[in-house]
Parts: sequence; C-alpha cells; structure tokens
Amino acid sequence: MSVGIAADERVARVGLLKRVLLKPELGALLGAVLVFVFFAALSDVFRSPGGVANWLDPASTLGIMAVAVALLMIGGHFDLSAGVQTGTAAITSGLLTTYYGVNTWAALAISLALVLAIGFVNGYLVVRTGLPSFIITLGTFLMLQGLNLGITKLVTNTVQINNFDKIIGYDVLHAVFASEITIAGADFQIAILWWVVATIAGSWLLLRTRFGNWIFATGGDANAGRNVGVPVARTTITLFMITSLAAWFVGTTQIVRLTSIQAQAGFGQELIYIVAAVIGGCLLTGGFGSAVGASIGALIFGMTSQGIVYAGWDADWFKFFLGAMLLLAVLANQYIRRFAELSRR
Amino acid sequence: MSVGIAADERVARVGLLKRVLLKPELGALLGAVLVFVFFAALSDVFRSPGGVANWLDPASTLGIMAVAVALLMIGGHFDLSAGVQTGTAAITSGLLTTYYGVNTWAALAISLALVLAIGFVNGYLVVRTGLPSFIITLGTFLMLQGLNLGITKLVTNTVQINNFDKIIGYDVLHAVFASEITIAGADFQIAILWWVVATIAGSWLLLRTRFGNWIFATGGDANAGRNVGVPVARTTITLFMITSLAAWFVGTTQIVRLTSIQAQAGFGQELIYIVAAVIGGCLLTGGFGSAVGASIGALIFGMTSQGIVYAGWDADWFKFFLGAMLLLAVLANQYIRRFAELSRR
Amino acid sequence: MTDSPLLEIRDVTKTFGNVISLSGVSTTVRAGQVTCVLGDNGAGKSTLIKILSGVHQPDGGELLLDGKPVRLGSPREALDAGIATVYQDLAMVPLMAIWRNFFLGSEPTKGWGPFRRFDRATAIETTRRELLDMGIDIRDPDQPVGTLSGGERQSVAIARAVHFGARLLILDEPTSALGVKQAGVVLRYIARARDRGLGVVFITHNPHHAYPVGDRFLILNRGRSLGDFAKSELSLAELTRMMAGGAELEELAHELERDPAATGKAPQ
Amino acid sequence: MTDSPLLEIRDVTKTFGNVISLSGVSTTVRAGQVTCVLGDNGAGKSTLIKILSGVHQPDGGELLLDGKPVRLGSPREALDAGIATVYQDLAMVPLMAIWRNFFLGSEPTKGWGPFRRFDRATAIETTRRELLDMGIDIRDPDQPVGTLSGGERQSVAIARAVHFGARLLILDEPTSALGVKQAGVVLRYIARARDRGLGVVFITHNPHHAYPVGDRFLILNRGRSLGDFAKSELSLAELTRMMAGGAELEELAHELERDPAATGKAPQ
Amino acid sequence: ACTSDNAVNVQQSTGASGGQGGYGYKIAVVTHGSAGDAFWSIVKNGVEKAGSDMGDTISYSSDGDPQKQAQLIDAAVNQKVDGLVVSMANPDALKASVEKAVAAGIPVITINSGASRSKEFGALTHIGQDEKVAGEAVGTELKNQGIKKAICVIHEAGNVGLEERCAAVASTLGAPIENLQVDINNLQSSQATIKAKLQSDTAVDGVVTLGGPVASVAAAAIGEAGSAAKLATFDLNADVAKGVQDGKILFAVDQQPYLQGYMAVTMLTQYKSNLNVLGGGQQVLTGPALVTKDNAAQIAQLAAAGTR
Ligand SMILES: Nc1ncnc2c1ncn2[C@@H]1O[C@H](COP(=O)(O)OP(=O)(O)OP(=O)(O)O)[C@@H](O)[C@H]1O
Ligand SMILES: Nc1ncnc2c1ncn2[C@@H]1O[C@H](COP(=O)(O)OP(=O)(O)OP(=O)(O)O)[C@@H](O)[C@H]1O
Ligand SMILES: [Mg+2]
Ligand SMILES: [Mg+2]
Repeated sequence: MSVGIAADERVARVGLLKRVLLKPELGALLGAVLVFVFFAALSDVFRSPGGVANWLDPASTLGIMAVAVALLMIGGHFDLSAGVQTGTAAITSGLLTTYYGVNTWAALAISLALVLAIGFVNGYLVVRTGLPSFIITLGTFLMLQGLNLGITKLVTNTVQINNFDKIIGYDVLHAVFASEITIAGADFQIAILWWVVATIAGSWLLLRTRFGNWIFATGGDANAGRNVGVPVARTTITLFMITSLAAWFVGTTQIVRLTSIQAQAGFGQELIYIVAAVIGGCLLTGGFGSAVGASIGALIFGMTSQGIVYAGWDADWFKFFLGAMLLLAVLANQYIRRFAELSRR
Repeated sequence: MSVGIAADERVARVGLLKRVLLKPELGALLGAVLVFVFFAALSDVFRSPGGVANWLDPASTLGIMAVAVALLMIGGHFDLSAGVQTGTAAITSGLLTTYYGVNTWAALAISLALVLAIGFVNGYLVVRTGLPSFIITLGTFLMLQGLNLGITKLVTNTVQINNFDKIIGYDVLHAVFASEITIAGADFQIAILWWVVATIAGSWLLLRTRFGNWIFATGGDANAGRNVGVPVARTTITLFMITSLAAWFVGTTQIVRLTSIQAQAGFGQELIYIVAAVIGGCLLTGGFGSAVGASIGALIFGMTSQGIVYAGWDADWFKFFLGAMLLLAVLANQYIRRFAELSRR
Repeated sequence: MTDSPLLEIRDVTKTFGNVISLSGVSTTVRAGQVTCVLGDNGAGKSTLIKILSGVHQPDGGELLLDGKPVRLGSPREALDAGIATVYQDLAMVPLMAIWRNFFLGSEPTKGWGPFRRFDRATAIETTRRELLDMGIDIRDPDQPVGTLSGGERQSVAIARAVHFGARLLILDEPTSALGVKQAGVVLRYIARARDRGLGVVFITHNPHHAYPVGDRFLILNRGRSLGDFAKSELSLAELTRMMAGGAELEELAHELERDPAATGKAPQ
Repeated sequence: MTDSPLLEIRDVTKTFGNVISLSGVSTTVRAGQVTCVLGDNGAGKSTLIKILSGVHQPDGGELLLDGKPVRLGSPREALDAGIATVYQDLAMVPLMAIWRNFFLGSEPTKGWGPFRRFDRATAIETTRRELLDMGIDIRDPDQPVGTLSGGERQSVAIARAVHFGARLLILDEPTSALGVKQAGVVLRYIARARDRGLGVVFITHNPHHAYPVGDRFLILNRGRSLGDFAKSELSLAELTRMMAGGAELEELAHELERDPAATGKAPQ
Repeated sequence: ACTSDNAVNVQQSTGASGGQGGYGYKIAVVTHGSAGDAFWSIVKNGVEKAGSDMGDTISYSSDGDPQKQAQLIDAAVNQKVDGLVVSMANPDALKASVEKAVAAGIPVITINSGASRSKEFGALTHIGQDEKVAGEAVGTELKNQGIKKAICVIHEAGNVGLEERCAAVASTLGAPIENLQVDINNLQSSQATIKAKLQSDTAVDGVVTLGGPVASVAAAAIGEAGSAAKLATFDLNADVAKGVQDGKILFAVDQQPYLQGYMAVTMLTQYKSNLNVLGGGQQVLTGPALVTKDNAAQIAQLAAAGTR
C-alpha cells in the first residue's frame, strides 16, 4: 500500500511556473515589475540609466534597513527605534570627530558600540519583561529622539552637525560609503552594491545557517522553540543588534554622503522599513518572510516615491499616489499568490 | 474522589488584593497613580484644579480614540489611518459648510457617512484579501493624507479651513462638542464627559454583549471563531467602522473647538492611540485587552506629556522624558502583574 | 428504519492544491444512529468532517440533508442546520474564559434593542452544569481555556457540541486525549445523543471505542473508501483487521515482551 | 539490575499560582527500562514530564541523574544531558518545513568559522529516512508542519525525539492521535529504544499500550501518587482497574448496546 | 436646504489666468518644506502663479530629509529641466546635487535659506533670506515691547528652520527665552501644552509662535490661562491677520513666501530668455515685513486666498 516518494498517487502535478509563483519573493518581484512598467511607460527619463541610478539610490539605504528589519520581523519583533538609531549613529560619529576631535576610526567604533548597546538593551528588555517589542522600542524611539536633539543642541547650539568632510580619513570613508560607479553614463551609488551584499548575507543567514533556523522558530512559536532547545533569548537580542548594525551602516552612509547630519535624521523611517518588509511578504506576526522579499519591497517603495516625481504629478497629491501605488502593489502580489495557490496550497 | 466546587483541594487561597491586581486595567491604574504622584510632587500647579482640567483635556480626545482602537486591537487589527481620518472628517465638514454652503447638519451627516465608508473599505479589504491590516491601513493612511492636503489646497488655495464659527448652528455644536463645565473654579472640557461615556460604552460592548464575545474570538483565534459560527468578517468590518466613528467624533470636536482645521490634522496620532491601548494592557496580537485599560493608557500619556511641561524640563529633551516615563509606566505595570501572578497564575 | 436518511454523502471529492484528500467517498447518517469513520492517519477523516460542518466545500459529489441537496457554505450554515462539530483541533480561543468559549457564536442574550446583552449568568451556570454532567468539575469558569489540560479542553469542546447539536453531532477523535474514565463518559454521551434521536458521526482510531456504539462503519484509506458497512455485516475482529493493523496489538504484546533471560541486562 | 537508576524523582512538588499540580511524587527510571506514567486528565502527568525536560522547575523535591542531584534549568540543559521529549503539544513550529522542525535546536552544520552553515542535505535526508522508518512516507520534506494531519505531526515529533534521545526518552501521550498501525510502530520504537539501553518515560491513557512495554508504573491522581509499582507487582487487569475506570469499558459495551427491540426506532 | 450664502469662506478669484503661449520652459522647484506646511504652501502658490503667468511648466517637489531632497534634485537634473529653484536648509547636504545641476548647465536660483552658500555652489542668485533675519526682527520688536521672559513654541521637533527662528529671536531679545515643543498635527493638545507652560511659569510675558495655526491656539491658551503675555508670530494666515486686527496678536512677521516662489520662477524665465539677473547676482530680499494692527486689515483677505 505504500508507494514510492516520487509517485504518490495523492499528489497531482504542478507546473514549474506555479511553483515559482509560490515563492513569496516572486510575488513581490512581479509587483515590482508592474510598478516599473507603469512608470517607465509614463516617463522615459525614469527608465534611462540616470533615472534608474536615481531611484535605486533611495531604495538602497532603505533596502539595507529593510533586510535587517525583515530578519527581526521574522523573529517576531518590531524595532520602532531603527530609524532614529541611524541618526544616533551619525550624530555620535559627527559630534565626536568634528567637536571633540576624536580620531575618525575610534569615533566610528564608538558610535557602532553605542548603537549595538542600544540594540542589546532593546532586545534584553523585550526578552526580560516579555512586553511587546512595539512598546519597548517605542520607548527607546522617543528617548533617542529626545537625546539626539538634546545633545546636538547642547553641543552645537544648532540642530545640525556640519563639516564632516573636514575630518581626517574622510577620503577613505567617502570611497567606502559614498563613492559613485559610472555605468552607461549614469552614476550609481556604491550603497546599491552594499544593498545587494546585505540582501545576500541576510538570505544566507536566514536559509543556510543554524541561526536562521532559530530566527524562524523564535518568530513562529517561541515556546516550541524553547522546548527543543533553541536559545530564544539570545536569538532575539542578536536580531535587535543586527538591526542596530544596519542602522549604524546607513547612518554612517548618510553623514559621509551629506557631510552633515540633522538632529531629526531618520525619524519616521522606521515605518517605511516595516512597510518594505511587509510588501516583500514578511508576516507581521513573525515566523515567515524573506530577505530578498524585503529588498524587493524596498525597490517598490523607491521606484514609487521617485516615479511619482518623474511622472510629474502634483506634489500635494504625492502621498495619495504613494498610498494608491503601495496598495496596488500588495494587492497584485496577493492576487498572484492566490492564483498560484489555487493549484498548490 | 470528586470534591465540591467550593473546596477543591488543588486550589490554594488567593487574597482579594492579589485578585484585584490581576485585572490588567488595575495594573495600568497603578501606573497612572504613580505618574500622577510623581508630577504632583514636582509641581503644585499640576495637581491644582486648573492643572487637572488642562491635562485631562488632551487625554480626553486621545482616550475616545484609544477606546475604539483598543476594541479594534482586541479584534486583532490595527488602523494606521485612524489619526488621519479625524482630519478627513473635520475637513469634509469644514469644506462643505464654509465653502459650499451645505446645511450644517447635512454636512456633518455627509462627513460621518464618508469616514464610515472609509472604515468599511479598510475592513472589507482586510477581510477580503487576508492581508495584514497594518499594510492595508497604511495604504489608506497615505492616500487620505494626500487627499486631505490635495483637496484642501484645491478648494481653499491654503492648507487650512477657517471660519467654522460662522456657520449656522455653531452654537449648538459648540454646546455639544466644545463647551466647558466649571468645577472648583476650573473649566473642564465637555470632551472629558464624552470620554467617560465612550469608556463605559466600550466596556459594556466588550464584556456584556454577544458582539464583545465575537471581538475576543476574532482577535484570539479567527479560525476557531469561524468554525463555531462567529461572523468574523462582519465583526472585523464593524470594528473598523467603530474606529471611524470615533475619528469623526474627535475630528468634529477639534474643528468646533478650534473653529478651523488644518490639512495635516491628525497625522501621526495613530501611533499614540495604539500606544495608549498597549499601555492599558491590550495585546498587540489581539484577543486580549480592555476598554478601561486603554482609557487609563490615554490618561498616562496625557499626564506625562503635560506633566513634563509643568515640571519645567528643557523642551529639547521632551521626547526623552516622554519615552522614559512611558517605559517606566509599562515596566511598573508589568512588574505589578508579575508580582500578583506569582500567587495566582 | 426510516426511509430517508438524515444525511447522505454521495461521491464526495476534495483536493487541496495538488493533494487529493478525499475521492469518491459515500455514506449515510440516519437519525438515531452512529456512523463511525475509521482509518489511518492522513486518510482524510478530518477533511470529510470539515465538509460536513461547512468548513470546506467539496470539489465534487453532493450532500443531501433529509434527502434534499444542500450546500453548507460556512460553519454558521451548518450550525443553523443543526449540525454541531467537535473539531480535532477543538476550535477554542485559548485566551478566552471557558464559559465564553462554550457559548461562542451562539451567545444567549437578554434585554432588547440597544440593551440586548450577553446573558452571563445563564451562560456561566449552563457551562458549569454541562461540564459537571461530563464529570469535569472546573474550578473557575472564568479560567482561560489555554490553561486547561489537554483532556479538560477536549471535554469542554464535547460538552459544547452536545449542548448545541440539534440534529447531527460530529466528533473528530474526541476520545484521543482522554483518560479511560472520561472516554467512557464520552461514549455514553454519544449513546445518549443517539438515543435522543440525533444522528452522530464519530471518528476514532480505537475499534474498541467504535464498535460498541457504531451502527455504520465507513473505512477510509489514503483518501478512498475501503467500504461502508452496517454493523450487522461486520464483527469487531473484522473491523479491527480492516483498520490496517488488525489484531496486531495482541501480536505486538508478545513481540514487545523481551526474552526473560535478557531482562535486567541493562547496559550501562 | 544496576544499582544506581538513570533518573530518580524524589518527592517532587509543583504549584502554579494557587493550583497544586503535583505533590510529593517519586519514581525511578532505569536504563533499559520503561517507566509508564498513567492517570486521569489533569492528574499532573504533563507537569511531571515538563519538570523532567527542564521546562518547569520543581517547587520541592529533587531529581537525581545517575545518583547525583541535578537542576534542569532549561530544555537545552535537559537535551544536553541526553534527555529528549515528545511534548503533548508537540513543540513544533507550524510555519516551518518538516526538516527544519526535525533539527530545530540541534542543527547539523558543516564548514567552519563564518562559513559554518546548516547542513541541509544531511538534514533533509535524515528526516526523510527517520520518517520512512516510522512508516510515514512524507511527500515533501519542505512542506510546512502546519499542513500535516494530526497523526503525521505526532509521528514527526516522535521520530525527532527518538533520533536525539541519547539516554532518556520521554513521550507524553505519543499514541493518542495515532492510528492502530502507527501506534504499533511507536510501541515498537519504545521497545527498541529500551533495548538499546535508553531509559524511557511513557505517558498514556491506554493500559493496553502501557502494559506490554512498561517495567514500572507510576499512577497519578489529582496531583498525588497512587503508587509506583514494578511490573511484577501488577497484572494488566489490576493496572486497568487502578486507572480509575477499570474494566469499565467491557461493562460499557453492554450498556451501550441498546435493547434490540428499540433498534431502528429512530424518532423522526 | 442648501443656501450658498452660508458659505463663509468663498473667495474671489485672484489674478487673471496666465499668458497664452508664454515661454514654455520646464522649471523644477525642490524645497525642504514638509507637505502641508503653511509657509511652503504659499511658496508653492507663488511658483505656480508665476508658471502660469510666464507660460512655464512647473514641477514642485519637497522633502524635509536632506538626503531625499538631494535625490529629488538629482531627479530634476535627470529630466534636463531648464531651470532649478532650491531652498537650502542644509546646504552641505545639497552641495553635490546642486553643483551637479550647475555642471549640467542648468541655471539654479536658491530661495529662502542657504544665502551664504548660494554663490559658492554656483547659483545665479538667492531670493529671500535666512530665518535668522526674520527672527532677529521679532526679537528686536519684542525687546522694544519690554518683554522680560518669553517662550518660543516649536511645532516640529528638530526642524532646522524653526530652530533657527527661535535662536535668532533669542539673539536680539536680550531676555531669557525658553523653547516649548508642541505637535502641529494635534493643535488641541498643543493648546493645552502652551496653557500648561503659562500656568506653571507665571513670569512668562511673551510668546513667540512659528506658524499661523499655532498662533491661533496660543492666543486661546493665553486667554484661558489668564496670562497677560504678549503674542508674536511668524507667518500669516487669515486667522492671524484677524488676531492682529483684534489685538490678540501683537504682530506677525511676514517673509512674503509668495514672492520667494513667484520671483524665482520669473527670474529664471528672464534669465533663460534674456540672460537677465535681478540685482546682478546679489541676494534679493523679500522681507521681513511686520504685519501690525495698522496694516492687517488689507492683508487679511489676501492671506485667506493663500497668497500672503
Ligand atoms: N488545508 C490543507 N492543505 C493541504 N493539505 C491538507 C490540508 N488539510 C489536509 N491536508 C492533507 O490531506 C490529507 C488528509 O488529512 P486529514 O486531516 O483529513 O487526515 P485524517 O484522516 O484526519 O488524519 P488523522 O487521523 O491524523 O487526524 C493529509 O495528507 C493532509 O496532509
Ligand atoms: N501553566 C499552568 N498554569 C496553571 N495551571 C496549570 C498549568 N499547567 C497545568 N496546569 C494545571 O495543572 C493540572 C495538571 O495538568 P497536566 O497538564 O499536568 O495534566 P495531565 O495529567 O497531563 O492531563 P491530560 O491527560 O489531560 O494531558 C491541570 O489541572 C491544569 O489545569
Ligand atoms: Mg484528523
Ligand atoms: Mg497532559
């Protein structure tokens, strides 16, 4: 009565196309194609090399954060302080170097240590108190926002820090974080490369390592995970620290690129990171999602926000178009998946 | 071998105090007392009748929204568009009356119908697509933000609508939405009364009606609920519409009180509503929480944000103190509950 | 026997994507009789039950209630048609109190108009009574269901279905998590429901539970029917044999006993 | 018999808030023997098991492993001490693939340093093999556990524990959701583990499952021990009687058969 | 019954429609004002009016985040616009993008903030002035009124422009001034916060707000708290003009944002067609002008129409 694995009579055939459509990332990818085709049809600048370089730029920093936030979300948590942490990292580096004359590398190391510590505290409080990460990180979000502003005001008496390009070693930093690569006559930011690296690293971590397995378990059913020996607390804290690491990277990119930073930098971005992850197929309840999906979500967001400008739509209605495009993208994504699932499950 | 219910040998005695502490609202209430005592000790104006009337005022409109949002959260959903909907309601009423000369009551009815329709669409899309409400309402949030600005700009050429006090029937509206009641020499806003009414109505709905039972089931385990015949879709849509109703009420209060409304009104408040609900003990994952708790959450937030001003702390650090107070309040709340649970479960 | 069965299942088929869960299964359930559905793990028993209770709609075949074709589009429709189900996964909301779960979806109300409200006193009282009837003496009807033991939870689900099952009662492995005593109580419940004239569909892996109460036996294997027998056509021994595994238990008992010489030879 | 048992449980007590789940329970588990824990629903069996597997810590009493007192502070510590458990709620993550669940918490790796990675090929292959060994022929190891039938899920959990149980294997009602054939397979597994020299703790409601494989029987009732017997001190009949309900099933069978005259008198 | 005489806000249409044909240039305006900000909405009105008057095509975009603003400038350059108008709250952050535009041969005019760096980046000229100038004017005027202790109400935490305004007021006031933070999107709660400050610190005798809507609630808060504080505000709207007329607001400082937008587009058009540069490349000032009881009445109507 037992039948070979290859030919179970209870399993119907499934076409390759449908199998492919079932991957959550691919649903999002089709959404991205849709958005691209839409704007490319409206504006030929949008699809020119210069245009592509332009909309890949905001997508890249968003994408780096989205990958980290996606891992955290798969692990079952939010980090509302992620956006503000980019500002904290940049402000710390900026103040230390330009106001206190600390060595550039030491300053970067200190700011990295600081945001990692913030990530640790976020994670530790979540693990220790069992409170939802939403509320814990909302607390740190508000506190950091106050600290960023308060300290910047205290030290500089203004709300921005300038002259980062005057520090020793700026050239090296610029080459690493903010140089441009010319392809087909258009200047592509190096951040786009880092984005690709982050996506690959995130995917690898998630799908190919033990830690990745623990992330899925922590978000999927922390209790079950704990019962079979998954170090749930350690995993959670590490995920918060990974988010902080990404925030440090993005914050540093920003201050190097702009040579200055504002006290309110990064504020409000946290929601956009989450949006990108969710568009890319991450479940808000944890336990499901992908790094590639989050990256594609960032791409959709980047294309849409710049595409509206290229399409020449009235800025007053910007948010309306943005909302409509987002809704259409996720609905299309969902529709495709449903369609594919009709023939598998 | 069977023992009477009153004297099961497996049940140890539990003190009344501990029983009381276990109610989630009461944990939050202790948090509120803590915050009150703290600021009352720092500033005697804070605890004067005038001070109390002043910090109850922002707490009241926040509280009305928090109750509705808490019901929605217990039902397992978020509404990120809740804040902007207050603006949409007020802008619609304002434009219709002051620019198009529509009869006051007709205009209010139209704006109510409009936001209820928005709530319906939110709920319908969530139910129909199965997408997380976070992403659906983020879409409507962005779209409404764009619409509020775009339409206000189009009609008025400015970003605000004035002269609401010139409309027919403003006196009646003022009496209902914005009058003041003098107690102990201080003027208390009537919104505080409506807040109390909303809290009682919300609690009654949640705990004493069939619909309340359905809310808990929808948020706790929608599948199980569906299997025993709970109309999950209808419950969800109704919850979104209740949130819209509250937004209409708060938006109307605002335009009546200020006699003008801005295109951006309400933007960003949605997170604060959720915070209030969460401080009050609502689970972010749904299925657990209370209306009274959400109201107390609003109270804590109102006291904290005004208390910082009464305490005379530096405004640059405002957000820092706000974050720290929030974190302390929820941690204290949590600690008390843990302590109480040590002796029950 | 009455001529028209309460429920007739004709050639029902159900696939999930590319998984064929059920194909061409038929049986009847008569008022005052118990139809047992037996079969291996993954045979499709729960799938069949979910079709009867409106959770899934069949891809092929039809259901006849009182001889008339029906479409059970949702669990609500099934409940309204008098069909109550104890699901294998119990369909309880863990965070909700026992009494709230008990009446979930069918809350008794009192008052009228805007003052119509959940009749708590009745609900709590009924819950306590129905559970006591089953031999479960709950400490506190306000306890969240999530903190009950597996068996206690199962008992609550069964008590609920028995309370609401007007014409047809469906039980998906109701005894699997139960102790001997509680399982006995459940079997008595099934018999009592049957004697009250209800139709009962009873799923179990235990032929010793099925045979005493069953009137018809539908045996499934890998989504297909191996036959649909009246009790008169089958002995307990035959039934046990048909359930893939047969009298294996007996035989197993011998096999498991180790050779007495080896006993105690516990390797360090 | 070796003189020092693998695991000794001495006077263990556990309360949850005001609920006393276990009080003063003792027994021993020897290498190469099976200790069965039997008892009604809510008797405290799962609570005892969770203490042995490090999920809960006892409020009183002690555990001795190889004669030395131990404190199992977490499931990880228990696993590291060679204790693997099949929980009643299975401890599986529904959204994760079968093979990922199988190796959850004990993932095999290959490569080194930053390139140390989950050895997927080994994991998938092992999962498939271990499940085939149990007679479960899974279609696709990548299928999420949440879409398996109840019994399939239980089989995966058992196969996992057997694979990782180095010294002591604990099974909390592993056979409750299983078909006759699969239950037989599990009993054989238990016997095989025992014969390999592992200590086994086996919880069940079915004396017919417990008696053939058990060497010791701990009987719990409402959190207290009714006694801890060696097999030689007890017959199957006595065991069944002790399990509150006794030979009731037999008797029940008669009771449930209706008076032949009434048969068919199905009320409309 | 719908009677349109109830429509209290209906406005007269201002100005004739734009010249037919016109110049047909494509001009991009990229500012740092957040969407819905009252001040920048008036700038946008000026830009659009100039566009229709000159017959140019305008694309207006804005983002408060400097990196995003830079990306919007890059997008404009990609589209090969004929002229670019930029406000530079954070000049360093925009440097690369503005220079890229100049290098691409696009004439650039900076408006509002960034005057000191305008020339350096290669812009034709700068129109308007830093918030500093307006702030100093307010500080001086309040000093003349004998203010002993003031609060400056910031309605968007960390906003560079707003912080500059408060700092500039402080620099010329010569009396203690404290910043107070409120939320522009929740004016009701803002009112309570201002009232709280006035209740708890009765020494405060001056209130400075940084935008029209906040000025209105500040006036109400002063009344409710029974304070005698005098109120001055930046920027105009209809309510502020009325408040000034009624004496609830001492004065409002007006930078004529409409003019900043209108003139920038006009000047770019003239430069493209005729290589004209007004002021020969020197900064063109648009203010500050004080709106007081004397001139408020005339301006009220215009403010309601969104041009002042
Ligand atoms: N929603 C679903 N999606 C995909 N496959 C499903 C779904 N529900 C059931 N199946 C598959 O259909 C088959 C039959 O499942 P079903 O739950 O009906 O079995 P069962 O007879 O109840 O088994 P058990 O005795 O273990 O409860 C199984 O192989 C299962 O994996
Ligand atoms: N975390 C907990 N909090 C409160 N009470 C608990 C908890 N866990 C178990 N209990 C209670 O302790 C008692 C024993 O539960 P346990 O799960 O050990 O029973 P069991 O013997 O495994 O029953 P079953 O055969 O039904 O699985 C039950 O009355 C249960 O309600
Ligand atoms: Mg089943
Ligand atoms: Mg148990």
